[in-house]
Amino acid sequence: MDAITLQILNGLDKGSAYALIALGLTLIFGTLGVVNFAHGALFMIGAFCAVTLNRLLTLSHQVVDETRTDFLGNPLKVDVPYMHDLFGEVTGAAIIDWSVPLAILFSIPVMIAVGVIMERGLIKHFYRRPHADQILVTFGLAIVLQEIIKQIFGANPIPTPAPDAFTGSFDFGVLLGFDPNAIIYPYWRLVYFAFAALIIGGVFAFLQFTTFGMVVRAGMADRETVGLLGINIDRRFTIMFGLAAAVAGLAGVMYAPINSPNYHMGMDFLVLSFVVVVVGGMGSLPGAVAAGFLLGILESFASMNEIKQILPGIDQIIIYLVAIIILLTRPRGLMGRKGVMED
Amino acid sequence: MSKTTLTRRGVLRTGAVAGAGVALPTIFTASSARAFTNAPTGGSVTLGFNVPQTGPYADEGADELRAYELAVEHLNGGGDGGMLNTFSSKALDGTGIMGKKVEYVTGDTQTKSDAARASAKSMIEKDGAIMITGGSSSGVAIAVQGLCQEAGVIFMAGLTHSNDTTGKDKKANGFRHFFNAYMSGAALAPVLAKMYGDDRKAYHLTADYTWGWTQEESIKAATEALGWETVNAVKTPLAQTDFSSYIAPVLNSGADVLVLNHYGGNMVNSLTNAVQFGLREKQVNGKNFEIVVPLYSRLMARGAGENVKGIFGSTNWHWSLQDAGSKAFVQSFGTKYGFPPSQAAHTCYVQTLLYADAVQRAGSFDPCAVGEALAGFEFDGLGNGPTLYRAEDHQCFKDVLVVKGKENPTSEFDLLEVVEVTPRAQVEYAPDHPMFAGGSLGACNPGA
Amino acid sequence: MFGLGKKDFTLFLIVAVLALFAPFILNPFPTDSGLAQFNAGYPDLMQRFVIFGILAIGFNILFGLTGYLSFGHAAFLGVGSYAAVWMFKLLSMNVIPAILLSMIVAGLFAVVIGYVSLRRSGIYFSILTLAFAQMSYNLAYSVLTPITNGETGLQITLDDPRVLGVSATADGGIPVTNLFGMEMRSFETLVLGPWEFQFSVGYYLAAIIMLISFYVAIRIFRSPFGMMLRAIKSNQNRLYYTGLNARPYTLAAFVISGMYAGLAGGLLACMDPLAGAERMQWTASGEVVLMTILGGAGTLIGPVLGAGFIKYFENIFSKINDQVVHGWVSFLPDGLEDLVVALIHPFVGKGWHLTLGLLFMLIVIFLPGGLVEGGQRIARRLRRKPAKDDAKSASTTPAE
Amino acid sequence: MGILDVKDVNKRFGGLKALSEVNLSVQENTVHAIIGPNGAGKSTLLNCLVGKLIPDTGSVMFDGQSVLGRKPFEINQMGISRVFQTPEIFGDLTVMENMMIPLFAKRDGVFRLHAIESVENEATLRERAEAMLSDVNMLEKRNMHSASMSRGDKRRLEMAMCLVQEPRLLLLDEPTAGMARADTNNTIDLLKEIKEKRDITMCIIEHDMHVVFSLADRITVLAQGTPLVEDIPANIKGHPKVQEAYLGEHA
Repeated sequence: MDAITLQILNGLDKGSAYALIALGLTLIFGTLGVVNFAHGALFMIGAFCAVTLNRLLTLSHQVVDETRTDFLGNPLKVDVPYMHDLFGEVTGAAIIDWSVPLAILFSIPVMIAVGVIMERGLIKHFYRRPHADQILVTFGLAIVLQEIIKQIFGANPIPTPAPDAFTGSFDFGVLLGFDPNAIIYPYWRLVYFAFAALIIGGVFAFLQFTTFGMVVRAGMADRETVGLLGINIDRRFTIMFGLAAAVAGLAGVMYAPINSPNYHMGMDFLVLSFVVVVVGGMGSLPGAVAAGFLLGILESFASMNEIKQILPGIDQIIIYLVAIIILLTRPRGLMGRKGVMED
Repeated sequence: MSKTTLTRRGVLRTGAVAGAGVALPTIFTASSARAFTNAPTGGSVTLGFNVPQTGPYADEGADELRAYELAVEHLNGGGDGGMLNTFSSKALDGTGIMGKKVEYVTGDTQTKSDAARASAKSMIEKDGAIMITGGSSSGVAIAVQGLCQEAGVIFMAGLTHSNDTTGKDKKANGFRHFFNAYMSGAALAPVLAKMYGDDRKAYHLTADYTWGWTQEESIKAATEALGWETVNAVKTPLAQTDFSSYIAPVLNSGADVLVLNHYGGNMVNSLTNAVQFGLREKQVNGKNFEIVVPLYSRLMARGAGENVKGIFGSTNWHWSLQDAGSKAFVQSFGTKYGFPPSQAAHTCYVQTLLYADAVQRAGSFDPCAVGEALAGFEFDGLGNGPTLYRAEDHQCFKDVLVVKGKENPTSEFDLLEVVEVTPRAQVEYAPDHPMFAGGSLGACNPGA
Repeated sequence: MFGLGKKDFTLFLIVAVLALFAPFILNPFPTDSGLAQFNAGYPDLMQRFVIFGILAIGFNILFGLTGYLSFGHAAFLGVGSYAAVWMFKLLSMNVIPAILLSMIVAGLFAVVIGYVSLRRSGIYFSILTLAFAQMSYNLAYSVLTPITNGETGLQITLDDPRVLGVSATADGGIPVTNLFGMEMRSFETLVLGPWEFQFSVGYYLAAIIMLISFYVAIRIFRSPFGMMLRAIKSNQNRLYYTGLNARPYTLAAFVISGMYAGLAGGLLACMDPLAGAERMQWTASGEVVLMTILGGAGTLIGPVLGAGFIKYFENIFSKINDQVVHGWVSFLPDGLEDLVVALIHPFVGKGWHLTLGLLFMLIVIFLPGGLVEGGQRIARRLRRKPAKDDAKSASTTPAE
Repeated sequence: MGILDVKDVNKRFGGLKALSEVNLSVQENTVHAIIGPNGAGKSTLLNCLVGKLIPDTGSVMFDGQSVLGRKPFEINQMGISRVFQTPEIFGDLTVMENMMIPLFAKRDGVFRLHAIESVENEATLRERAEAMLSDVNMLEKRNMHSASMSRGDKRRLEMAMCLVQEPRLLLLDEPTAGMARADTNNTIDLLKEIKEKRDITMCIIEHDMHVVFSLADRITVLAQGTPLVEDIPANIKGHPKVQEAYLGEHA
């Protein structure tokens, strides 16, 4: 029982990452009708926002320490971050320690700007082009973005730890009445889950309760009619693209402490998030979220030993297997609408 | 088109000429066939450096390439000569190889067997490379080794740790300087037993592909021989990025040691996840819970950041070694590039020197002659102490380093400290050891 | 001629001439010149051009005609390769049985995957094919290792049975793939002044098979069957009410296209007897899609051009390192030389992905309809004719 | 017994009764119109005839065989062709290609793998297609890209595609819906011409009474999913129930 609870927790956590990426992907698809293969790259750029801020905060000057030597036998040069000079060693270290949460603030404007530039500069010209062209151009863009990151930051993963206050784990099982040590869960993953829930809730509330959101939803349902009403839907769609980019970016920022960011993490998530979106139903926001959590949880269950012993290799294929079963039983995914991307 | 000369560089056997006669016009007359593929003609000789330049191992590949460039510089008499000065064999004199200037071509393996072979083929067919070297994974090494055997050139493996490279997939034209999973186990197990006791219960997480399996098998055998019990061994998909669902159940399994048979990005993520789940702060069976990473790479350890502190593993070489060879290499590499070399860089540099030396001693670029010169070659001064290139399987036998993550690193390169240098005798095994059985070197292939 | 219309015959003839003289055409630069780096006329790359050409031609029969975008086509390439290597291991090193088996196995695989996936259309179909291919890849890399040899890829070894051949050659080596004694890897070099041209048996076998595949593809495009496939893309509803069942047509197209992929996979194994699991990964499937769109989906020659384009960058640009760049610009003063090298550096060698990505974007932005469209534009400009709209609308546009 | 017999057909969508107790018989070589106000169930009835919908109860017999449970393409192969409300043609194909497809369907059945033969060599079929095109005055447009034609031409093309199959029953779903008066008249003329030139049975679903009175031999008036009257046009015009049904709609 505790093993199952543990895997549900893991699943919710994986699911939140899938859901956040899929949410933006389906939002862009639903509003703009664009199949965005560069969405994974936005997630990756988000994670590198955290890395960048960390790098900025740790900008250092070098102080020579005569007592120690470096690998060539010369006196060791020790890096001293300017933050320590500015705010003193304790406060400076604390600011650096909190670089990931601070990166949330840093990433929002950056990601919105990236999103808006992408939309205005490139995607806009592809609204009326075939999906095949959209795939080609966004795939090309994804490669370019990740190669730029690779040229700047290298190919290796870059450790980006969470603040000390959130490292480590706590005994979640005791809260639920299990034995001590039965369910140990890292703080940061709980933070991630809560954060994801907050963002998802925020996006839904925004679309549900603001006029802006209502127009966008109407546009998702029937773009031409809304256009006929004389509302400048294009400008709103640009903003939506920025928003979707910000959601993907925030998902990336917060993901950085879970897995050290590397330049190809976007591609790793891209295929999965497409599967999530399609399983949820193209263009359906609740579908994307539901499918994200569903696949996350099923993936976690499939990695349990007890299950792998019966079905070797099931964890390798579970997501795809579930996708096939769902698409064969429900033609348009969990909550897809008729006629979307079926021609 | 005033003058038409005709040479043969191709790999064309008489049988093929007869068979292909229909397809080939008569201007192709058989001239004096040379004895081997891509025999160097002019004043230079071309080596092929096949390293990952894209994909997750690109940084490791870049470091390998730096080492190759350095080796070429030294062979051609440039720089400070590096390990040429400490190498026990004095055949090389800084005038290239057999008086021919060393040139090189590079290619991208993409860490994919297919792409690596395409890239190697292009270097052999287009650029006339006489030797191929490099690589950052065992799958690629074995695939390229197979290709070189067929094409009739020498393959000097780069970073490849699987037992199979010099085990069931060994080839007469292929040579490995790097250590292997068996050696990791043999070196690591006694240290682990000493540090953590001999009644530990281990839980393995293993990357689900051939290298992972051979390492799991090796470590299991070595630790069980010293009294450890293996509670469970779970395979994880290669493409996995979040290992939480594999790590979470470890605490309740009764195990008190977690062995991560992962490399590269897998290792960074699984180790990071394991530390996040607080495994190292727990007590199980009245002992501190411990994590072991049998194959360490400094480049990868960087990706895991703080999490590597105090974690044991093994490595082929480390820049902090204080023997003359290592110091010379670190000196020239560090001076040229500004940071210390990785173990991948070291093995690639050494392989290049060993190849050049073998050619010089054999007095020929003929792969069979070079192979003979390498087989059974005893040498020293290249950073690992006295070393033997065993004739039976073309595996180098040398000391193995047991390392652990450093608690107080002085720089971003200073992540590991050497705990023990396991002597060569302790990691040796018979060529027909069951973990290496099933293949044969076959005959050397000069290509024509 | 040969059952082709005049235009098609001309196209076929051009392709045939290009294929047969490729060793000359692809090696325009003298061997010792700095530009020799850009020569592509060596056997391995030429083989890859035509083999991936076959793959893209086959893919285009499905995607270009019916509009069904398969994102799992690499799986058929992979099983084709595995089938061929197994044939080399078990039967003999002759390529004929290997090629035949690779087509049959890929065809059967396509029947199963197609039967299930074609129950859905649009992106749902794409994701179904992607899911099947990824499952094949993941399993081939791990639990199916006994069949696929996982990470390393399936290789031939000295102790394979090879019932109709020999396990090892007389001198202890592994036998070589051949066509009744003609070894695939053997080649002849012709030296003309500073130029060197290589003629490879393997390349010519692959090129001839590519020409046959191309010919068959033209016939399919011009056949009633091909017309039905275009009708499916255009209006499936009308097709149903015209008394035609789209499903067997799409399934047939899927299987034919799968067999093309299997053939390509089999040929890859014939040229180099190793079948790696990465051949089945989604990125490999994506590459086929990119080749087709890049060249021009729905056009006859486009996919072949697209395949050549991508493979050229993969194999040529990835090999340009700083040393080579320095060689090109060594005539410049030192400071300027370093600057130029620094500017070129990000786009070559390990940066070849960046160049490829940029080119994808540029082509799709400025040449909608791919390279073929670009060629047509240039041709029109040369003829100084104003671009006509009907010419554009008459050509088959890519699927939505 | 007509060529098409609809007996006691009922169809519900959830709580909504779309068709109730529909009985209808279309006689061979007549033009039978089904008219009714919006929401009368005309389209539902048509969809039951062509296999898109299956009635909850009742039977639909075509030439003595039930069409129920058959797919649209099987029903077409039985001899029923359909013209859609908005012309459904193969927009990416040329006019001639549009014509060839129904001919292939007629000759080769629902599927045939004729992958190596050339369309160019099908001389007989081409002649028939050209003859049909000249019948509808479109021969000169045969190489045109069909998507770029006017709506009227598309309508003609669609009819030609149906007629070239020589169907035993041609179903027309509001063939003039959304058309300007001139186009409507052209279509009426076209249909009249077809009716005169060929022995053909037509069943027209129409909202516009003007269209049907000039064409139909018999008219069924449908209201709220059930047939009100069936008679010759002359008797329909002044029928009180019809007035009521239509006025009711306008009120």
